[in-house]
Amino acid sequence: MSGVRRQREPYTGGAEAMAYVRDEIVPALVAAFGDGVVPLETPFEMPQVQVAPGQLAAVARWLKDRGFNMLVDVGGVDYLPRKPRFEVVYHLLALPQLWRLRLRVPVEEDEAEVPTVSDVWPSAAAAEREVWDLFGIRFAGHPNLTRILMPDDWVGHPLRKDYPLQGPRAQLPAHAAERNRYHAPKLPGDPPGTAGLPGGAKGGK
Amino acid sequence: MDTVGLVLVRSVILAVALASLFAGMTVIERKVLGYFHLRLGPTRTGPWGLLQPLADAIKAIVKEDIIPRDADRLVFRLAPIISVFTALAAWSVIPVGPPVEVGGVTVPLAVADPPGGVLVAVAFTALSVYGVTLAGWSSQSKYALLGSLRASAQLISYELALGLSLLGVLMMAGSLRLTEIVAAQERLPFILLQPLGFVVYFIAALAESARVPFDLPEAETELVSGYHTEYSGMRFAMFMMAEYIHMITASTLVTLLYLGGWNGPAFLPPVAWFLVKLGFMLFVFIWLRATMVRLRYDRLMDLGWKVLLPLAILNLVATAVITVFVA
Amino acid sequence: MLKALAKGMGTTLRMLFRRKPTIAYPYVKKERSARFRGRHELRRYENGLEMCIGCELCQVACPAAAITVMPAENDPERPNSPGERYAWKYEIDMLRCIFCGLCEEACPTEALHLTREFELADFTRESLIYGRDRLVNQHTSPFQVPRNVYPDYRGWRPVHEPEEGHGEAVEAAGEGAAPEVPGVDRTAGAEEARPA
Amino acid sequence: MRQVVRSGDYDLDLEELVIEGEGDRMTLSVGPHHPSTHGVLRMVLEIEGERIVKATPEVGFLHTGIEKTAENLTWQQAITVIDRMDYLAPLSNNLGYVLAVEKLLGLEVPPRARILRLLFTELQRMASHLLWLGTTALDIGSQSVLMYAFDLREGILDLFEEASGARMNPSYFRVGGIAQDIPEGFEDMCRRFLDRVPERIREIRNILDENPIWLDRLKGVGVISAEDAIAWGVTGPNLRACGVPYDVRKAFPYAGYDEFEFDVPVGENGDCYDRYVVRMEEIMESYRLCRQALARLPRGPVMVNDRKIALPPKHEVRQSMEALIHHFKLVSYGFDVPAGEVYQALESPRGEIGFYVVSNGKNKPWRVRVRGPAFYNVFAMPVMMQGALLADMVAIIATVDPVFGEVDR
Amino acid sequence: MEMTNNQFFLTSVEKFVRWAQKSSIWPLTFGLACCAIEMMNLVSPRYDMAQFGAEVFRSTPRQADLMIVSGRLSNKMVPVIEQVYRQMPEPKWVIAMGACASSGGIFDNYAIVQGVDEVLPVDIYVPGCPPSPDAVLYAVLKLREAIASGQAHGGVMRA
Repeated sequence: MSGVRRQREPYTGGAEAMAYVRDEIVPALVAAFGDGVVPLETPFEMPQVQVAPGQLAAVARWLKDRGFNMLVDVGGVDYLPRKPRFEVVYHLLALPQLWRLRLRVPVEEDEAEVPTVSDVWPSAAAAEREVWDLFGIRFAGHPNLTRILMPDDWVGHPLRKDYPLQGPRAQLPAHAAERNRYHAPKLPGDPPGTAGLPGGAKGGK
Repeated sequence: MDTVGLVLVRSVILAVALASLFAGMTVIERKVLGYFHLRLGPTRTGPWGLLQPLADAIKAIVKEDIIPRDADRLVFRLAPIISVFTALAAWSVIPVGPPVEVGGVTVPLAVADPPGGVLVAVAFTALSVYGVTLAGWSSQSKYALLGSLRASAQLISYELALGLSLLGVLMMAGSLRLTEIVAAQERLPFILLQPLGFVVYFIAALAESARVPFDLPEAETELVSGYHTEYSGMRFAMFMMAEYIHMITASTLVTLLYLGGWNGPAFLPPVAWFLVKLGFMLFVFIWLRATMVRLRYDRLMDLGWKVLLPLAILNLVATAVITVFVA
Repeated sequence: MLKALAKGMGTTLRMLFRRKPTIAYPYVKKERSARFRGRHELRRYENGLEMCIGCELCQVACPAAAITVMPAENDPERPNSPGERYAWKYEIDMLRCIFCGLCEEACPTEALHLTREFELADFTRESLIYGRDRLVNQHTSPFQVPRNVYPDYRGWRPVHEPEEGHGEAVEAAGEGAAPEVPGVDRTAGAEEARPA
Repeated sequence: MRQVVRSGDYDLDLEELVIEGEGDRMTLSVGPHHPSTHGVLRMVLEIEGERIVKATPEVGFLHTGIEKTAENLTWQQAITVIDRMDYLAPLSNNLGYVLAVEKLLGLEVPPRARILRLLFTELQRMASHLLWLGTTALDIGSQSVLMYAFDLREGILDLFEEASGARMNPSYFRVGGIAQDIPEGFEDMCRRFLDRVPERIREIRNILDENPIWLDRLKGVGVISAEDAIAWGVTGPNLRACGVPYDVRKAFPYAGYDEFEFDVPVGENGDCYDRYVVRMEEIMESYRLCRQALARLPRGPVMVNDRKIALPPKHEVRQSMEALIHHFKLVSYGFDVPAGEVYQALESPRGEIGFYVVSNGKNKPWRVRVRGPAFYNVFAMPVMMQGALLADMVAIIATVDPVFGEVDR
Repeated sequence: MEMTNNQFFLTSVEKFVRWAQKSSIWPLTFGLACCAIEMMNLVSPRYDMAQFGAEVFRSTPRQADLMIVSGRLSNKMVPVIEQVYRQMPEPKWVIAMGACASSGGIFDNYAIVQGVDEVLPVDIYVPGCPPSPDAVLYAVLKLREAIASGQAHGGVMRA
């Protein structure tokens, strides 16, 4: 054993830290940015605020300076048919302090664009590419906003709610269904008195 | 008297014996390595899986032979032949036992036993680098190219240490003829007189035959398969054959030069002693493969030039001094 | 450094002589756990009636949509199952199936059961769509449902206490593989299993 | 220098690639089918000789659409796809997802279920780290360690098979508890397995720990500083190897981890060797946790006593009309989950895995966003690869331990 | 696999060659997802495919005989797998291991190819998610028999 190893005291006390964020940091954030930032109710301990897209870059800097040094995640949500349709959700973490904060940035469908935060937290670069790939939300100022998970020549953004689950295959004619017999509807000549639903369809939900 | 006919007969016997030894070696390695790995290795092909190499060989022969579009076709075909030829040729001077009397004729147990036997063997081993280099270069694939570059650099840098550590033995034996070197170890094997030289020689030989932990030229996880990435079927099998014969050659040379060859207590015939020692060396090779991890390329070079070479020179000087003053 | 090397070499050398855990596969097969989720089967009651009543719950529960059930009315003279309906057509696409066991949980009569059979590979996709002919347990099947498949389903009793009361259902399931005895009336257990 | 090299076998480009170099720079595309990329990572490297000048990871070759598929399944069914995301630690995924849904539902699982979940998650962590150890050793050249690690891991898979019926992807945890209680004799089996662990781990460490070549390959290679690691979102053993003692189990305790005693191994240098030692120590911490969990496993139910969530037991379905109706409703429709959104973080073997689950009050999740730790770890790899050698790339990819099912989802 | 109709006259050489081919199936390390882990288990001490001379996992397609497609095949991976398959020399065989490779499995969605046989000729399908290593061994054995009886010709299964 090469004596460099030691069991250091781990960080503990996340719950109190989140209460601190709720009671101290969020009010300070709201005070600093006015109506650009709206605190939302926090049903499950993690504090969350709604940030206007125009303010996001400034809010990100402000939070980074206050100690939120890790951007845990960037994800999109499609709230079709709500308006504004999309939401980009940022989860932040401050490491020694164990603060957590969620930023929710509503995005309109027509101008689906949010400023990038990859210059504040480098980890955002890849995650923002993923949001662009799957939701079609652009990130202004991103150094390399290209598709990341889907092939480069893919059409459409799969995680949008109006994108069919089967993708382009959903429009394919019946020969595909022929091969995947278990997805084919019931055939004529099936016995009378059957009350079953077409195979595979989770009807009635 | 040695006649041309006898030499030819011995050559054929040697070629056949080596080919079967290579085949046997593959299955033995797979089985022994398997046992090291807590598993059994080939068991189903023939009794105890002994026919496995036969199946592998036949399969390789009937396999489609692919030559990449951009490859240099002539060189691409030539490279495995060079490899196998040099590997086999090294054996032309290696004796496996003392000369025997057959029908009144004294027959050496080698194809030839020239006065410069050691040099010939070492030279042919070193020549194998051409096969490897040409294979990587002609494949026109980046992985193969990197693999062959590594191989040639590795072989060249370890050749020096190998040769220098060998000189100690040659000085003590006072001969370049392998039978005489063995004869000089009748009382004490050179491993006891030349421990440092043995260690250097053994590591260098390991590196020369590109075995773990020196298997960089074909480091699977980095270079896919190294220099023979683009080779398939029989040509690939030829590279494997060359590699295994190199391993056998290296073990044989260690046996002959340091372990006393076929010398040993009389309850076993000389050839059996030779085979026992050879088998032990081969086992050590496999054992190392089961234990070691792969060196990094730059460390390999460091080890060759900065550690082994000075040690070999030190060994050489020390041997020279001792030989001069004691004798 | 030499000591470390020797330690490593010694460890591997010891491995050389350790007992090998290898299974000589086609001759010796690994003992599968009682809960192993392998090929499906549709079980029968002791009297030969199928336990499946064609309720299609398995089809709905399957996340991979691998199951197709088409029920039909039972002929009252020669019923196939104790219920009103039976599975006229029952297909499982073994290649779609992910062997998650949700169908087994969904089956209200415990007709569908995942056996311990895992050797299913075949040459065509079509041959791996299992129909009733291969799913309904034939009486020659050696499979016996082990008792601890449902030692306590869903924790309604403290575990590891002697079974009582509702053990009959498990018993009946366990004997589902028993030989078909034609002409025998439905047993009480089968009656009880009718859902409505 | 202008050199024409046919694109390597593993490039996507089928055309000839002309390399124009300043000096001897050439582009080497490693993967997506390459033995050391641990799946389907594609690393586009610019190398000078064997030195890496620039590394660009390219992911997405295993994009499975798990998030979208989960939106089309009921809450309970979605567990099966969540399983198949991080395929080295399906139970960690399971746990994160069910905890998130249980938060939305306001459910409290019975204590036996909670401790069993902890036990299985820790067994899963051991299995995942063992597989990581084996593949890393293989990448660096030791086949034997792969075999020894697999041999030990096999014992964990046996335990999974015994309890859930599947070796991998067991889908064992359910919203509200556990699919089935552990079978009789499982605890003894588990103890027998655990008895073997310290000895086997010690053997493996005998082979590796002081092996000069192993140290040489790992020490000082792939260094990332704590600041960089945090900035790039690195979590898990990779972050702890940099000296940051952040472990979600301690920081934001879930599933009852706060009742258990365990340490968080922390490295110092943030190099490959620290990542190796941290993981090896974590195996032993998981071992401790498993021992404790077994020792204090209470009796009782393993599923909540709520007929709107948990399937009724089979014998009741056969006897009671009410149970049958519940059964049909639960299987065919599932259950509604109150609208809201929740983020559940959890320490998977690779780091903080986060489930951001959005419900619109219906029987299917509206959105399941997964924060894959490996996704962020992969994109921090270029930082570690600055100036490394080609052979170091292998060590770096291996010790970062990406799992592409989780990166690409 | 029993020879149902003995219409083929097998010379002993052919038989010998087929015996060699079936006894020395070298797989390609082509791991995609969950199944890849179980595929690695094939060489692990317990299952030990080496018994059949098939533990020699080659990482270059040039030297492999058998591609075990282990895991889900995404649309983005299709060109890669096609190229790797083309690089394998004849005769070559493909095992579609697991639900995803065989039919898309649970992932009937935009990203996953619904069965690798849309891209490659598949010889044998192994159900399971993932199939346990012995289930794959069963497939390998079945494939061996098909090779020995001359039925398996790289994706075209002849009677």
